Amino acid sequence: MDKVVSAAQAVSHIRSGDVLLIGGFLQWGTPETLLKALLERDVHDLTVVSNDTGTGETATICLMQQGMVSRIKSTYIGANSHSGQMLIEDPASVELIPQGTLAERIRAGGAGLGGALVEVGLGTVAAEGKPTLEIDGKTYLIERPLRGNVALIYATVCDKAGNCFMKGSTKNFNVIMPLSADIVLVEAESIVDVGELDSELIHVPGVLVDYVCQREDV
Amino acid sequence: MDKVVSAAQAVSHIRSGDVLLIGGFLQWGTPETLLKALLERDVHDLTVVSNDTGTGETATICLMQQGMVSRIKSTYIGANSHSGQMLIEDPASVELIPQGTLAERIRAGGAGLGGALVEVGLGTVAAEGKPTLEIDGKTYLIERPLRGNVALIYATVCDKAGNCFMKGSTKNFNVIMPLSADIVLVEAESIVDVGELDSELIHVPGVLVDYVCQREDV
Amino acid sequence: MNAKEIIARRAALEPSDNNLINLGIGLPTMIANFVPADVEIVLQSENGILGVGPKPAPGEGDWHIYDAGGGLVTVKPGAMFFDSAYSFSLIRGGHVDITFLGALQVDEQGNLASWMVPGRRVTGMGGAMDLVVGAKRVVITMEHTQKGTPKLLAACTYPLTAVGVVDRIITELAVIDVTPKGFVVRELAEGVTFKDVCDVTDAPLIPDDQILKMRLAGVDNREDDRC
Amino acid sequence: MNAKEIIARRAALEPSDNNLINLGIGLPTMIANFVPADVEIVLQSENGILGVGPKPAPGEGDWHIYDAGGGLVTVKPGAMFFDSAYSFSLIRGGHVDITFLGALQVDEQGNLASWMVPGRRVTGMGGAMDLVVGAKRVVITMEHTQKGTPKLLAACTYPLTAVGVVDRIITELAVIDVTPKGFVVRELAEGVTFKDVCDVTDAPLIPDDQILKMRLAGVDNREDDRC
Repeated sequence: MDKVVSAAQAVSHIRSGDVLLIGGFLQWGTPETLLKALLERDVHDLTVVSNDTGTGETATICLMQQGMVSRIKSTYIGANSHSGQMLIEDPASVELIPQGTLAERIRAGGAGLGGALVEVGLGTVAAEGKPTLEIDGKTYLIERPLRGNVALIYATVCDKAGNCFMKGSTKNFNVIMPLSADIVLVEAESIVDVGELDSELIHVPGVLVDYVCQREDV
Repeated sequence: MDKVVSAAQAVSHIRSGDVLLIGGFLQWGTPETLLKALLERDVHDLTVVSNDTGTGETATICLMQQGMVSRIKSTYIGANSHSGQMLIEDPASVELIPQGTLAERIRAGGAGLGGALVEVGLGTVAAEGKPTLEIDGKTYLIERPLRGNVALIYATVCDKAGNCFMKGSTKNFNVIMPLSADIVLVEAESIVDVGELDSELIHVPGVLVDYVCQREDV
Repeated sequence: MNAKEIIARRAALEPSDNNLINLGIGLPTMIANFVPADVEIVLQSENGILGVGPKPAPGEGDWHIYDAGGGLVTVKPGAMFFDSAYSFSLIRGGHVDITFLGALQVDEQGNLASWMVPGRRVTGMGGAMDLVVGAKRVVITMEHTQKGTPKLLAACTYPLTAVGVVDRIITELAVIDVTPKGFVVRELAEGVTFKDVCDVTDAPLIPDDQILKMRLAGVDNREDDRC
Repeated sequence: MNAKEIIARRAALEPSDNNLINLGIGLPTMIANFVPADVEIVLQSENGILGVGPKPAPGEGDWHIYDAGGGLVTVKPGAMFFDSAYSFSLIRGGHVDITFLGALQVDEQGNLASWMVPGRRVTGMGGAMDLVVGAKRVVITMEHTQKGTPKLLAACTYPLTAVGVVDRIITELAVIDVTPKGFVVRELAEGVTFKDVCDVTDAPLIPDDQILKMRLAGVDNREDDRC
């Protein structure tokens, strides 16, 4: 099954109002080609879920500058000035989440779990309004699962069936988000035939991936 | 830091009353050399946590036959006649757990989570006596974290610092248990120098591993 | 054709192209042999493989690569290996399209009893509870009776594997769906009447508006398919 | 030697052999340079590396390998890469022996404020809340005051990063532990008196029974180490 399409075809599955899970960490391992293709679409009211909404050099900020993004769920927005601006203008539009909790909420959403029980954030603003649970005398926050309509994922190598390898520290959220989105779009530096990728190096199985496109030079 | 010792030295860290996390799935990828060394120790009242307590051909059953094991936490014991016998003679000594729940409880124990929220087992004997939690109108079991005093782990290749590679389907519980035990013992088919194992093929980091021994032919 | 082969050939028509499938031990493992050539499926083995292939030739195979039954297997190109936590993330998370498994009893609420006969030796649920709760679709493949004793009931009497999870039951006699109204008979095997099925079922059966003749993979189904 | 180097050289004496260490952005990254040669530490970067090595030479490096600050790094032999869920399993699960990070305020209950100054631009907590709750030992490395304004307080006034997590504070003036009784001064930097530290601290300080002279990695500490 060949899942290879153009970046424009891949992002044609994104609709206004969608929650987008976007892989990457700061300026590295973000799906730049998919994001740039999305800039050409007439969609709005998107929610961006990502570690940091990228930096001034990555494309998520362009989506924001075009007014396509209404909400952010992220751990750190210090490198994206537009995210900071959104937080000032409309604090309710930005949810800041401890990094491990964001990872665990996304994992829970993809793994059929009812949520994650964490101590992280107790006694801080990150706990405000959240239910807690007492277990063996310890208090835990009940953190809700987080899923997306579409995941935008970077891969170093991807085969035509969607099996992905993420090199080095580009694994970050790129490896966990494909479990937690209805539609998964992958951009790969290198697209190979099925069987060329060593089974021991596959981080995301093709069964989770819907469309694959070639990453352009960035 | 060289962590290589003999199997006898490795298992010398096991004490009576310990909870042992034992990797493997049926007759494959179980730490046979460590278990056989443990047979020479004078310890008792052990709790065995493993997917299936092995088969008639693997060594966990020998621990049982020597009267060293008091309790079992497992998903399936149909291939180990002694486990079945324990269940008949003392039902309270055997806890049967759905396989995904066992994996998630062990993961929670190693990942600092308060437990796992699962729907699996609701309405069955697996839910008896367990607290539940309602989230968004759905009911979840609150499954407790599960940790061990010592983990006994199989690796295909391990370097002298304890970094492990598990080939093919030997990953099973071998990859997740090292996070969840105070002391981690690894037996490896092949022990190599640090740096010989490709960073992309390391499934368990050496920082989690205390002792490494050579696997004997089985 | 014996009962098991009829069941496996009918079940082989369930998957759609690119489906992720989990096959229980026993009869369900036969299904892979009959899936039509134009339907590509990916087989999961819950001990840690996506992309299970055929068994190796006798004396061959790599003992690091085996399935959840403990048998050595090969893998197809593009196969992936993973640990038990990831495996059950796939299973619980709804990523398995169909799980096929046998049963001791199924009732009209879709309750399933498949892991424990009271008074007999208990072996544990393994991954069955996770699979039937997590998979998008649960298809039970089993002989219609246990040596004449009905297995389709108004209410299960054995300890449950899960509550309200069964979508479809395929036996050598019929294809039966669990619906909000109860058991609905969709297809009947060659030469089997609706009354034949009722006689060996301990629950009300509802005939579908148009009961079809049971189709079988690899068998010519072109003749009139109404019963 | 400037304040930052004093702090980094003292902090470098904290790790034991084979410790897993996480270094926050800024001053803490300097610590790795001063760890004694006979102490082997493994550096974690929470974006997905165990075994971080030095920065690559300018113009070299592989952009697939970078740290949590976004800077390219090299890795040591035996390094491992992983995803964010595994990274924070290590962090929350108590597998990180020491996390070193800066702070805006620390109080005598061990409360930490490090991520948000009210009225100033908010950037988010990143992985800091997870690190200070999960690590076995939390060591704050910071200048003793913010341009003269005390940062060690009876009670933090800024929004907290976590409650009751700080074990030790290392400043250019002193090494101070958080104990059930409050702040205890363990070591004083060369030429610094207990009163000097009290003057720039907005909380009661308890002198240790035997205050030592602050030791510094890579500096001869053999002379009398009582203050």
